[in-house]
Order: sequence, then structure tokens, then C-alpha cells
Amino acid sequence: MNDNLGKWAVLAVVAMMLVGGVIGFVWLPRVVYSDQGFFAAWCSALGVPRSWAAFGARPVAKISSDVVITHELLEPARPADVGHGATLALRCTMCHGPTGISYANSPNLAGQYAVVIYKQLRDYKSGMRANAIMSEMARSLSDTDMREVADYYASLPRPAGFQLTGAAPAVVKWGAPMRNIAPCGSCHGDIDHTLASPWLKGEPRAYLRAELTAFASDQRHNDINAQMRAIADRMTPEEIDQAAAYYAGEH
Amino acid sequence: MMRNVSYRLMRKSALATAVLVALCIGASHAQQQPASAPSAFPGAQESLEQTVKRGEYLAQAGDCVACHTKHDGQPFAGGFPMPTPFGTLYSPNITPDAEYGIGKWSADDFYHMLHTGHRRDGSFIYPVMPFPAYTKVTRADSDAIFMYLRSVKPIPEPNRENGLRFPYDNRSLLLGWRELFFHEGEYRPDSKHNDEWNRGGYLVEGLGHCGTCHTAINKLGGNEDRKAYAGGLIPMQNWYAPSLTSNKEAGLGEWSLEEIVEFLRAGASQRGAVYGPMSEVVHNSLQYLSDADLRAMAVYLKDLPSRHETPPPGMLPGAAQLSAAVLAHGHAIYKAQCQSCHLGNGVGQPPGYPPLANNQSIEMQSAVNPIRMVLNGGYAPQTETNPRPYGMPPFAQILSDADIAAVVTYIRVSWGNHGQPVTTAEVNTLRSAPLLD
Amino acid sequence: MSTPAQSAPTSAEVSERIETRWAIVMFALVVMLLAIVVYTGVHWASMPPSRVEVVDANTLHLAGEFVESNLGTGIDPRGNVTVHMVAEQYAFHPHCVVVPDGVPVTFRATSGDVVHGFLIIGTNVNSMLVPGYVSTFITTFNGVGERTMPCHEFCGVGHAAMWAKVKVVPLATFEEMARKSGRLSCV
Amino acid sequence: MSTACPTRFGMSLLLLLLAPLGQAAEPGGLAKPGSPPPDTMFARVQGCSTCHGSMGQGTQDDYFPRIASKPPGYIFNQLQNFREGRRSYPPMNYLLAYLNDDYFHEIAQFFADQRLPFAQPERSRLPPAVLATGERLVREGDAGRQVPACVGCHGPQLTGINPGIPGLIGLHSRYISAQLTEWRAGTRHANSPDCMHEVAKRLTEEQITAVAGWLATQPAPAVPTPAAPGSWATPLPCGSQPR
Amino acid sequence: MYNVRRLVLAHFGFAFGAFALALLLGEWQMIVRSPLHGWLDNPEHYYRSVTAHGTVMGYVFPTLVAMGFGYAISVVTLNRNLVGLRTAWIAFWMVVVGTVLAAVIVASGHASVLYSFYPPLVGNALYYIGVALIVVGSWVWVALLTINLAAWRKDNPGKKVPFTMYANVAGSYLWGWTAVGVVLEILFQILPVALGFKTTVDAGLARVLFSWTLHAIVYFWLIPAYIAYYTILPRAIGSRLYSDTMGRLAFVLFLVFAMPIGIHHLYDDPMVGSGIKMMHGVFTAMVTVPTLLTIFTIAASAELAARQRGGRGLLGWVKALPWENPVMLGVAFSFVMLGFGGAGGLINMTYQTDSTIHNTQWITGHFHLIFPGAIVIMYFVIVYDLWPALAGRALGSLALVRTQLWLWFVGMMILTIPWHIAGLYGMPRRMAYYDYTAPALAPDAWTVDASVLGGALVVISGFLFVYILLSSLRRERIAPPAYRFSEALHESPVVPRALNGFAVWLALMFTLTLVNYGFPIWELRKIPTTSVPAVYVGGGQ
Repeated sequence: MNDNLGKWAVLAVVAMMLVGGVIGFVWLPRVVYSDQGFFAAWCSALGVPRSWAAFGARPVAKISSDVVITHELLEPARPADVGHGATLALRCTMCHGPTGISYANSPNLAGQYAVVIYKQLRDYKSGMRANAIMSEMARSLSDTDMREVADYYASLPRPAGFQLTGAAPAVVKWGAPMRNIAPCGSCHGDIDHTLASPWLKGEPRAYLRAELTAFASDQRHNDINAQMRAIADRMTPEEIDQAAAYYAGEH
Repeated sequence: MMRNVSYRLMRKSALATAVLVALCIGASHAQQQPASAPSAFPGAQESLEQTVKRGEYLAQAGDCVACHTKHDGQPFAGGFPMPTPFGTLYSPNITPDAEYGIGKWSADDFYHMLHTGHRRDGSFIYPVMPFPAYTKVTRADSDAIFMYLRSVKPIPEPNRENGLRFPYDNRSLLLGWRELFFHEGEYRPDSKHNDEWNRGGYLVEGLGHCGTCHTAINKLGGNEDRKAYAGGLIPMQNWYAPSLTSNKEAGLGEWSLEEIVEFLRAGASQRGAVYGPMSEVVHNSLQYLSDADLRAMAVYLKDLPSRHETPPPGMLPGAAQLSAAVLAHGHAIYKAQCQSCHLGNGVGQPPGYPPLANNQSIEMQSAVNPIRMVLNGGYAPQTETNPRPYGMPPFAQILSDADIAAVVTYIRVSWGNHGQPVTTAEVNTLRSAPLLD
Repeated sequence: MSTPAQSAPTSAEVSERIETRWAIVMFALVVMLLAIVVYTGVHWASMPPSRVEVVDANTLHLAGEFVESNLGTGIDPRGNVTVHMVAEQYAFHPHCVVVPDGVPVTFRATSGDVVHGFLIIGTNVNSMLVPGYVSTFITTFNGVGERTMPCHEFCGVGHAAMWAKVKVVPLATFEEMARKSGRLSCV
Repeated sequence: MSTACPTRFGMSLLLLLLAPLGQAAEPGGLAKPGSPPPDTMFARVQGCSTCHGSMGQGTQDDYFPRIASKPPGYIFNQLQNFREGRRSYPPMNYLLAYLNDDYFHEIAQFFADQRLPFAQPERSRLPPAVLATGERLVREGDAGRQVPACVGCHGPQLTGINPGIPGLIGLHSRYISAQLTEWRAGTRHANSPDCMHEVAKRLTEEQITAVAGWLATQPAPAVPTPAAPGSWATPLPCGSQPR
Repeated sequence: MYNVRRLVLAHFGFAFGAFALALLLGEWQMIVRSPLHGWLDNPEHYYRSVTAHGTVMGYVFPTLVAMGFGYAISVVTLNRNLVGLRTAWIAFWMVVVGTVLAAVIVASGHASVLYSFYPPLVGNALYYIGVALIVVGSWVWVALLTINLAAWRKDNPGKKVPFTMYANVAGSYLWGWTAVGVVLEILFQILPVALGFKTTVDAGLARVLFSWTLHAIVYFWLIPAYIAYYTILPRAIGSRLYSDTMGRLAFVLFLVFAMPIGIHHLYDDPMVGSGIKMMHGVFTAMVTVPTLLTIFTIAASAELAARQRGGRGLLGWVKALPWENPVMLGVAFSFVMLGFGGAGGLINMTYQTDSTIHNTQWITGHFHLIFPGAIVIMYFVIVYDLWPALAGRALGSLALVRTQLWLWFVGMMILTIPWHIAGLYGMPRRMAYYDYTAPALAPDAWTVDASVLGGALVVISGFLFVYILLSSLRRERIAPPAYRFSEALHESPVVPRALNGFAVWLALMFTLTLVNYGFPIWELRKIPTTSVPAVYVGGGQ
């Protein structure tokens, strides 16, 4: 070892780079990307995005919902939205209650996330979700109307003093791993909340049961990537009832 | 057992009542009780029926039924929700039901509650119950009201748990509030004024609890004396209770006694019609008061000192918004929607179609009421003297914020009105104001 | 090994000699390691998912190969068996996959939201699913039966419940099923 | 500072604009109260005009119902229901809160007496098959689900019958389906026996859509007024209609 | 110990305090996910705990130990007071504040994203700010070491930099540069989203940036341990460092090769090309070189000591080693665990074999053998060795000390070996609960139970360590002995120039980083479609 160590080291490293380079960018690609030309293979090895010809787009048989959920989907409510929403929402009061709290086993909308309400309205309008009255009601709503109604209901206070009773059932706190059922609470608010998942506390039991059953039977199918259908169809009727009862505070 | 006590009481004549009054004077309020008190008020000598009758009258004057009856509920059975910034409270059942009502109460209990704002168990009452006003009620009147309440149909309606947020659900915290805003003590006639004035004062300050709405409510949910009757926004309901002082611009300064009496009795007058929460007051309470009492109230109100309720200049909405375009727009809307009833020069066709020109409701600093009238419309309450009221339709669903802002602005500045312009934002926020309290 | 140093220079030489020997051993080790990698790479053509392919994670459900009706197992134009899957908090869609035994199966999977893991226990199928990128993996199952398939990357509080199944069936059975319907799954 | 200029500008514009109006009003600026309004029911029910039309004939709005020439008993019941909160629609609940029954009778009678042409029925977007289902339900009902035919109570011409059963003509599909849904959910009540609640409970989603859709497309018959009491026997007892 | 006694004590004190708490969390995690405990009612608590455990053990604890040790080395080997003591204290408090901030946020459940962050999962901004503070504080340390070395050079022109200091500074440079990756990720990817300026993250790019830090950070943890091998063990067992030059070489090789290999953590990720992966693979193979050098040198100097103590035979000399000496014992344990860990590492670095165990419990086993096993046991040794000089107190019974080390070693083995096995069964890591009743998973159950036991031993050992130190404080003060590190056997006055400075090696480090990370980062940065909406956690509260 002497003062040329530095030089030697540099040379050695360069040599290694070359070896690695040759193996990684010339030799292996020839094998792994044999379907591509030299430069294409080289690009693939580098990680330049390219699509694998064999797997092109396929015909779209049916889609669940045409809403694309992003954080920008609804800007934070402008006061103007809330006001117009309030006037538009007058005709929703018969089922959803004057303060967004239903006496008719319709979902409570007070304090529901705006994105959730907006998406459902969009789906009602586009027919992705069907309901005798809601389809009718949503038909004439413009996109702005729907945002405003959503913002209005989101602005209302949730049912005061509502308490969940009893211990959460297994399906709510653990789900059922081996059936790929995640805990309800991991998306719907007990444990954590994910974008566009509705807040379920205090929703009417009958409504929750009906919707879960509809998901399970594919009657309702406006959940993106079948997220709820997949879960609901793995839930037992008992689990469905337990979850519904729990969130309705009747557990 | 209490029942028997009170029934015996009822069987006793007025003398007994007088004795009882005397007793409790001795008991607690000697220093507060004016010597002339009993004679200053009716009912020193009366039969049980008369007492109950008078009790009913006073209960109406106090408008007990308004809060102690829920929409589809039985009279006085309670359960009426009262939303506050601190949570929702539910009025209790005050029918003579032994379990849930005041069946087990004595006249003492009742007076004590009314007078000191303590529940029967000694804990504090939330000031949604206007005991700071009711404390002014005399023992005699309290007993009469109690007798009357004992005479109504008992309803076994359980009381509903209040939905107050922490920490407001702790009644003992009210101590601070009471220190600030509650001054216990019956009404003390002012010798500088005649009986009529004092009677009016007794009703306005006491049972009428006018100040509860017409005195601004501050952040702590209390009325400040220095702002007494100068008007204020009613929290949650989002109606503006106008000033009742003798102030020329905002108050009753320009109203004649007759106009005030007519307004309170009929719910509609040459000056305008009642609307919003006041409809309820007229419908359930004021229309039943005697001419003498209404006149007395009018006299007292007319005499309230002005609090010069003109807003500080800085607070005015910028006149910059007041463009010709807005006024033209407002004028167009007015012609299309309002003129047919309120006429081109805004003089209206009172009492059915109230005047808009020179009308405090229109001009007052807060534009809440005129905006809400346009948004929600309204019918004057049906009363003995106004059995077939006229009404104004809601425009919320056919006019945009801009339309409404323009037309309200137009009305507020036309025909010599000197109100301030309103913004579309104001209109918009009021769209979500609750229609039913 | 060396005997301890008597005199500095000799011991210095000794130690230097030993060090050099040792250095050679070391490099031999390293070269061997590389050799393994290269050999397996070339002769089994076994490489990790290395074709970078991007996809819009927000619009998977609207069009393209990951739209709902395309998920599951299918025979693609080339006659290859291909499984399309989407992972989302907290499930795989479909959550039960049918594959034939003994023939190469291509997995095409991606995530609709966060990073998920894709592992078929007892096989060398092991890949990350990163939103915005398509993971492709080719493998051949040996032996029919059911394999479990957990999400092996933390993807949120529901992670522990994110499991799917792979059902390996005899080729014949599979072809039978495939004739009946285009896309297969055991959901 | 910068706003000062536009402000003054705005003010001067205002004055310019107010000058004529000022003359229109009193020279003093204070207008003297006008004469009392006409003492007619028409003048009194203008509170209903923006939603139901000045005489109850309905409006362009795709939701609010026409109330002109509905049976007086029916209208009275609804006014009462709204006041008592048996029907929830805040604007209605609010407007009627402090009015009494005697006045309701007058109002009901006024609208009942209005004879006004019906608006063009709406053109339905529903497929003919669905409309056919709707018509069948209206004319024959659905024996399977024990749904009586609408015509059974509301009359062969769907004009309703005095005093309590409303006609179904001239309503918007949205309004009808909303009402049926409410009946079913029990948020709209009637005096018991609440026959519409019974009927609506037996209807499926699809049937509601179909019925509402078909009814809304029906033109008014030659005689659109409710039939005289007892013109036909109603299949099931209804609290709002004396038998 | 010059002017840094209290400074070093503060670093060690806070480091091991945090360590003790995180240790308990770790064991709690083992228990709740084992068959011995029912499923957690709120799985979020588990991930909360994992986040806290990882953040403390990964960022706070080793950083503070390295910092404290580094200051000590600087003053001892350069034989002069620390320049910039006040700044050093500021740096310390930055780390403390950062830790507390992060800890509070994590404890409140607003940042259960695990210490590896996992965007597009995004927690509360304050958590990331806390972590960033920790890193920045440690950067101040890097600068201070450089400054002190420069100051010393100025006064001793042309003199050979003491070996220990050389290694020390090499380690600090390694950290200074390797931390850049995570800082880039936090500053440009996560914080803007956490603060709400932006709502989308490129998870792929984030993972690449994190891998930049993810592997080299382990070598940063490792360096104090290696320094101890070279410069504490020989002195402690009455031997000498075998070869100065070899030693320096080992450290500079870490400097060069630790960095450009992080992508071997992403072998199974879809956003990096196979060529790049191969390059990282190659250099990963290279990074075994310094380790092998070290093993050789240390073994050699141990042999030296043994033979001087009359050890004979090809391997017989091993018996002659001073096993009663905790340092000897610690190093031996460390080597064993390093050996197992290293062997496992070879499997991870070969991507065909990696694919069978990637992200399984095996990985947890692997890095627990390396870090809490081989490395932390050396941290114990370091603290034991420095303690008299720091605290001015002699340690209590050495037997107790040895027991502590034994417990740690045995505990770690029982903890990690079953993990490796579970990994081969395919058990994923980081599961709040695990359905052992499922026939497919039932066989894994015993492994977790075993780990619970191992964990328990580890916890006992950890607290025993704390106890030993605290109890020593009750003993009477002694004059702190002058502390020294071991010197080389052949103390030649000069070393190859390259090994007396860092220029060449830093140059290589930057170049290799550029070569191995430049393209992927540049490439991923310009793909727009791969930015996906952030998934904010903590919505449950």
C-alpha cells in the first residue's frame, strides 16, 4: 500500500461500475427483455417507463362510478356554497330532516363529508346508483348544485349527544382477516377515516343494513373498484346486522 | 303530600294567600319587598277560580307555553328543543304530573324557582329559562301562575336529557354567569312614575321578559344592562330583535302609543306587521293581554332611555358597493316582485301589506330581518283582532343572492329610507338560517 | 495463522502478507456473490419486477386493463394466463384468484391508493404494489391447492386484515372454467 | 384611500338615481302609509304565490304541486299537517305556524274553487315499458303485492273525490315519487287509518318510479274537478275521506 | 474528559432513556400480536407503537450515541477541548426537541405512518418536522467534528490523523450525506402535503429517496461499534490494533460503498429499472469487504492478545482470551450476531433469493440481529468502557455487567431466529394481529411466542444496563482515569496520504451516489401521472 492508493481505489471503483454496468445494462437485458431491441432493452434496464405491449387496454364492460376521487374534488366549502345548498336542500328535508337528521330511515346527512354526499349525488344522476326518489331528485341538479348541497350538509352539526352503545362488534374493530374483511372502523371513522368513506355513526340501522345487503347482492354497485361489494359479500348476515346496529347506536 | 298542602292552599281564601305572602316576605325578601306591593297589583281579594283565571292570564303574559310545549306535543308537557351555542336544551314538563311534572311542587318551590333560578333540587337553572326576568314577578302572581299550572291536564311525559357540550353540562359553572347577569329581586315600582308606567315596567321587565331578546346577548350568553332594549341578534335563530328604546331612528321614538298597542295586540299595524319569533309572542301571549296592560307596556317602552343605537361609522358596510347597477337591478326586481303589494313608492297597503318606506325593520342597522323576510316570507300571526292575516311569499327559491341583495339594498335606501346596502354574502349566510326554532 | 510478532519489520511483512491473502479471499467471495446473481439472472431469466410501467391510480376504475370487469384471471391475446389485480385499502380485488397448475402465470397488479405488498406464501411471488406503477410478475405454480396472499407492506390501520387467496387448480379444470367465462375468480 | 374615490362616485350615482324616486315618494322623504289592501282571499293567499302560483295553478318549478281545484278537505288536511309538523317542509311549516283552522278552511276553499287550465303534462324520459307498468299499476294495481289501483280511490279520471281525496293530474313526477317515498317511510302522515301509508309500503322502488313517471305524463280530463262525495266506494278505509 | 463530559453524559443519558421506553414498546408489540394476547381492540395503537419504536430506535438512539461518542473521541484523540461546545449543546437540544415533538404527535395517534413514513400515507406535519430537527441537529455534529479536525490539523501540520478520529469523522461524513435522502423526501415530498400546500405524492420517488438513507443509515449505526472493535477491544484485552491501514481502509470503504446500494431494498419495487438494481446489487456485494476486513483485523488482534497470554494451537488461542472482560464478551457476542446477520444479509442482497423473504418477518429478524444485536451490544460496551471517565464512578460488579450482556445476546437470538423462520413461512411483518386459528397460519404461532420470550430477556437486559449505570452513581467518586484508545501494532508515522484525508473517498461517494441514484430520481421526478392523492392518517380521532 502506498501513496497511489487513491488512484488505485478510483480505478477499482470505476472498474466495478463498468462490470456492474455491463451486466446490468447489456448482458441481463438481452435475456430479460429479449422481446425488445438493444436500445429498448437498455432503456428498460434504466427504468424508462414503457408499456408492455401484450397487455393493452381491454374493452370496458361496466364501470362502477365515473367519479374520480381526489382531494381537489371539492375545494373547502365557500360560504356561498353552503347558502345555496341550504335553499336547494329544502326539498331534501322531507326524508333527511330539516337539520339533516332523518326520521325516515334515510341517511343522516348532517355533518357527513361533502365528498361523500357529492359522489352519491353524481352517481344517482349518472344512474350508477339507483333509487326511486334520489334518481329523480338528482336528475336536474347541476354539478354546482350538487357541490353546494354537499357543502351545506357537511356544514351542519352532527346529531348532538349521540353515543355509540356497547362494545364494537368484531367486524367493526378487527374485521375478519382470513376473509379479507378490514375493520369497518379503519375507513369509517372509529379507528381512522379514508377519503370518500362516509361517517357512519348514528346512521339508521335499517339504512345501513339495507345498503350492506345491496352491496353484497350487487344490487348497489357504485363503489369504486368494488371496495364495499367485496367486503359486504364476505360478511355474514349476522355481521351485517351487528355492524348496522352498532353504528346506529342500538348495539 | 305536597299535593294536599297546595290543595288546602287553594281552598283557602285570598286572606290565606296574603298571609302566605307576608310569611315569605318575612322569610326572605323584607328589604326588597316594597310596602305598596300588594296594593299595586290586582288580585289581593279573589276567589280560587279568579286566581286560576288570573294565573292563566299571567302565564300567557309570561308565554310559558311557547317553550314548555313541543311542536306536536301537549301543552306544558315540555320537551321543546332550544338550541344554543353551547348545545341543545329541552324544556321540562310543567304539567301537574306527579312523576315528571310539578305535581309534587309547592307554591313555595315554584316561587323559589321563579325568583332565584334554582331547581327544586337546589341546582342552578340554565338561563334559557328567563328567570333573570321572572325574578321580578311578585309572590302573589307567582302563586296564581302556580295555581293555574296545577289546574291544567297532567301529562306523564318524561323530561328529556339536555344535549350540552362539556363543560357547559355542569350546572354549577352557572355561578359565574349568575354573578354577572342575574340580579335577584321582585320588581320595585319607581315612585317617580305613575301606576300605569310601573305596571308596564312590571310586565316588560318581568313576565314579558322582552329584554331576553331585545337586549343584545353577549358571548357569555348574557344581557348587558347598558345595552338594555337596544336590540340585538337572537343567537341560533338568526333574527334581529329591534331596539325598543325611544331612539328616533331605530327605536319606538316615532311610534304612537296606539300604534304600539295595536302592533302588540293584532300583530299588524300601520307601521308594519310582526314576523319571525315575534309572531309567536303575539300569537301565544300578547294578543290575550288587556288593553290596560298593553297600554301600560307601551307607556313604559316609549319611556325607555335611548341608547343612541346608531352604529359607529367605521362599522358601516362600505358604500362602495352601492353602485348604480345594483340599484337599477334592485329596482327591476322590486317592480317585478314587490310593487304589486308594497306599491311603487313603498308606502305599502297597511296593515296587510306593511309599508317599506320609513320602517325601522327595513332601515335598521342590521339587515338580517329585511333579508330574511325576502328569503322566507311570512304570515302575520292570526289574532282576535287580525283573524285573516295577509302574508308574504318566500323568495329564496326563485331569487339569487345578487337579486335579493340588490332589492333589499334598493328598499333600504329608497323613499327617504337611510338604511345601509347589503351584500350578497349576508344574503347567502342567512339562507341556511333555521326556519323553525 | 501467523505467529505473534517478534521484531516489528518481519512481523510487519508477515502481517502484510497475511492481509494480502485475506484480501484475495474477500474478493473471491464478492465475485462469487455476483456470479450467483448473474447466473440466476441469465439462466433462469429470473429478475424482480423490472419493467417500469406507469398508470393513473385515480382512474383505474374508468378505463384500461384494471377496470373492474377486467380484474381476475384471464387468457390474454397471446394465450398467456394473466391475472389482473388491484390492491386498495384494505383488500385485493379480486380477493380470491384462480390459477392453473404448472404453466407460467403473469400477474399484473397495481395499487389504487397507498403502497401495498404482494406476496404469495410458499412461492417466489413477492412484489411491491406502488400507486402509479404497474407490477408485473411471472411465476409458475407447482401443485394444486390454496395459497394465502397477505399484503406485506404497512398500508394503514386496516393492514392486518388485508389477505387474499390464490386457488391453484389443475390445468384441465382451469381451461374448463376459462371456456365458461372470460374472467375467472373464486369470489 | 383608494376606495375613497369610487365611494364618492358611487354615492353621487346613488343621489342621481334617487332623485326621481324621491319625487315619486313624499317630497318630505317620509311616505305616508298607503290605503288598506283589498279585502279578498286572493290578496291574502299571495303568500303562496311564488311556489304554487298566484291562484294555486302551479309554477314552472319542477317540484311544487298545483293546488288549484284540489278537494278543500284535502287542502285543509295538508295545511293542518304542515302546521302540526305531520308533514315536514320548513317553508310551509314556518308560514303556517301561527294560523288557525278557521282560516285554513277559508284558504282551502279558495284554492279548491279555482278553475284554471292545466299546464302541459311533462314529457317522460322513462322507457315506454316502465310507463306501461306505471299505467297498469294506476289502472289495475298489483294484486300480487296487494297494491290497489290508484283509480280505485283517486277516480277513473284521477281527478280525486271531494272532500278528502286529491286528484293526481298536473303534478310533477318528482313531486309524486317524493310523496310516495315519504308515505312509505312514514314521514308524511294522514289521519288514521293512513291508507296511503299502507299502499306506499307495498310499492317497490321501480313501481314508484313507474307510477310517478306515468301520472306526470297524463293530460287533464275534460272535467278536471274532483267528483262529488260518494261517487264511488274506496277500496280501503282512509281517515281523510268519510265513507 | 476535557470540556465534553457533561455533553457526552447528556447525549448518552437521553439516548438510553428513550431507548428504554422504546424497548418496552417493542416487547408490547410482540405480546399483542402473539397468540398469548387477544386481538387489539384498536389496531391503530399497534402501528402507533411501531412508529414510536422505530423512530426512537432508528433516528434518535443511535444518532445520540454516535454524537456523544464522537465528541468523546474528538477530545480524547486530538487531546484538546472541543471547539464549539455551545453549538454542540444547541445541536443536542435540537435533537431533544425534535424527539419530544415527534413523540407527542405519534403518541396522540396523528402520525401512525411507521418510521419509514410510507407516503402517500401522510401524518401530522409536526412529526416530520420533529424528525427533520433530529437530523439537522446531527448535521451540526458532523460540522463540529470537521471543524475540530481542521483546527487540530492547523496546529499539527503534516501529522497523521489519529486512527480513531479518522474513523469517527468518516462515520460522520457517511451520516451527513446519507441523511440527505430522507431530508429530501421530507422537505420536497411529504411536508408540502402534510402542511396542505400540495395534495399528491409520488410514492415511487419517495421510496427511492428513502432508500438512499435506508441502508447507509445502518452503517452509520454500525460505525461506533466498529470503532469500538478496532480501538477499545485491543486495549481492553491488552492487545493492539493489528493494522492501522487496514482499519482506515475499512472505514473509507464504508464511506464509499454504504451509500450507492440502498435500492437493494427496492428489488421488488416496480419503479426502478433492473439495470439500476443490478448496479446496486454489485456495490452491495462490495460493502461486505470492509466488514470482512474488520473481522480479520479484529480476529487477528484478538489472537495477538491470546497468544501473548499463552494461547496455543490453530484455534486453541480462543480459550486463552480474557473472557471475564465484558468488552471481550461483548465483542464476541457482537461478532456472532454480526455473523448470522451478515449471512442473512447475503440472502437479502441476492435478489432472486430476496424475493422469497422480502418484507417478511425475516427482514425484521435480520435487522434486529444487526442493529439491536451486533451494534447495540457494542453501544453497551462503549458506555461501560467510557463510564468511569464520564461519570467519575467505577462500575459495580462485572459479573452483573456480563449477565447483562449474556441476557442481551441470548434474548436477541431467541427473539430473532424465530423471526427468520416465520419469515420463511411467509409471515408478513407489521401486522397488528394475525389469525393463528387459520390452518394456513397456525404453524407460525410458536415463532411469535418464542420471540415474546426473547423480547422479555432483552427488556430485562436493557433495564439491567440502566440499573448498572445508575447504581454506580451511588458509589464514591474516583478521579476519572485518563481515557485512551488503542494504537496500531506497527505504528508507522505515516499512512498513505489518501488514508489521512477524505477527499478521494468523498469524491467517490458523491460520484457513486450520482451514478446510482441520479437517473432514477431524475426520471421519476418528471413523470406526472405517478403522483397520487395523499392518504391522511389520524382521521379516527
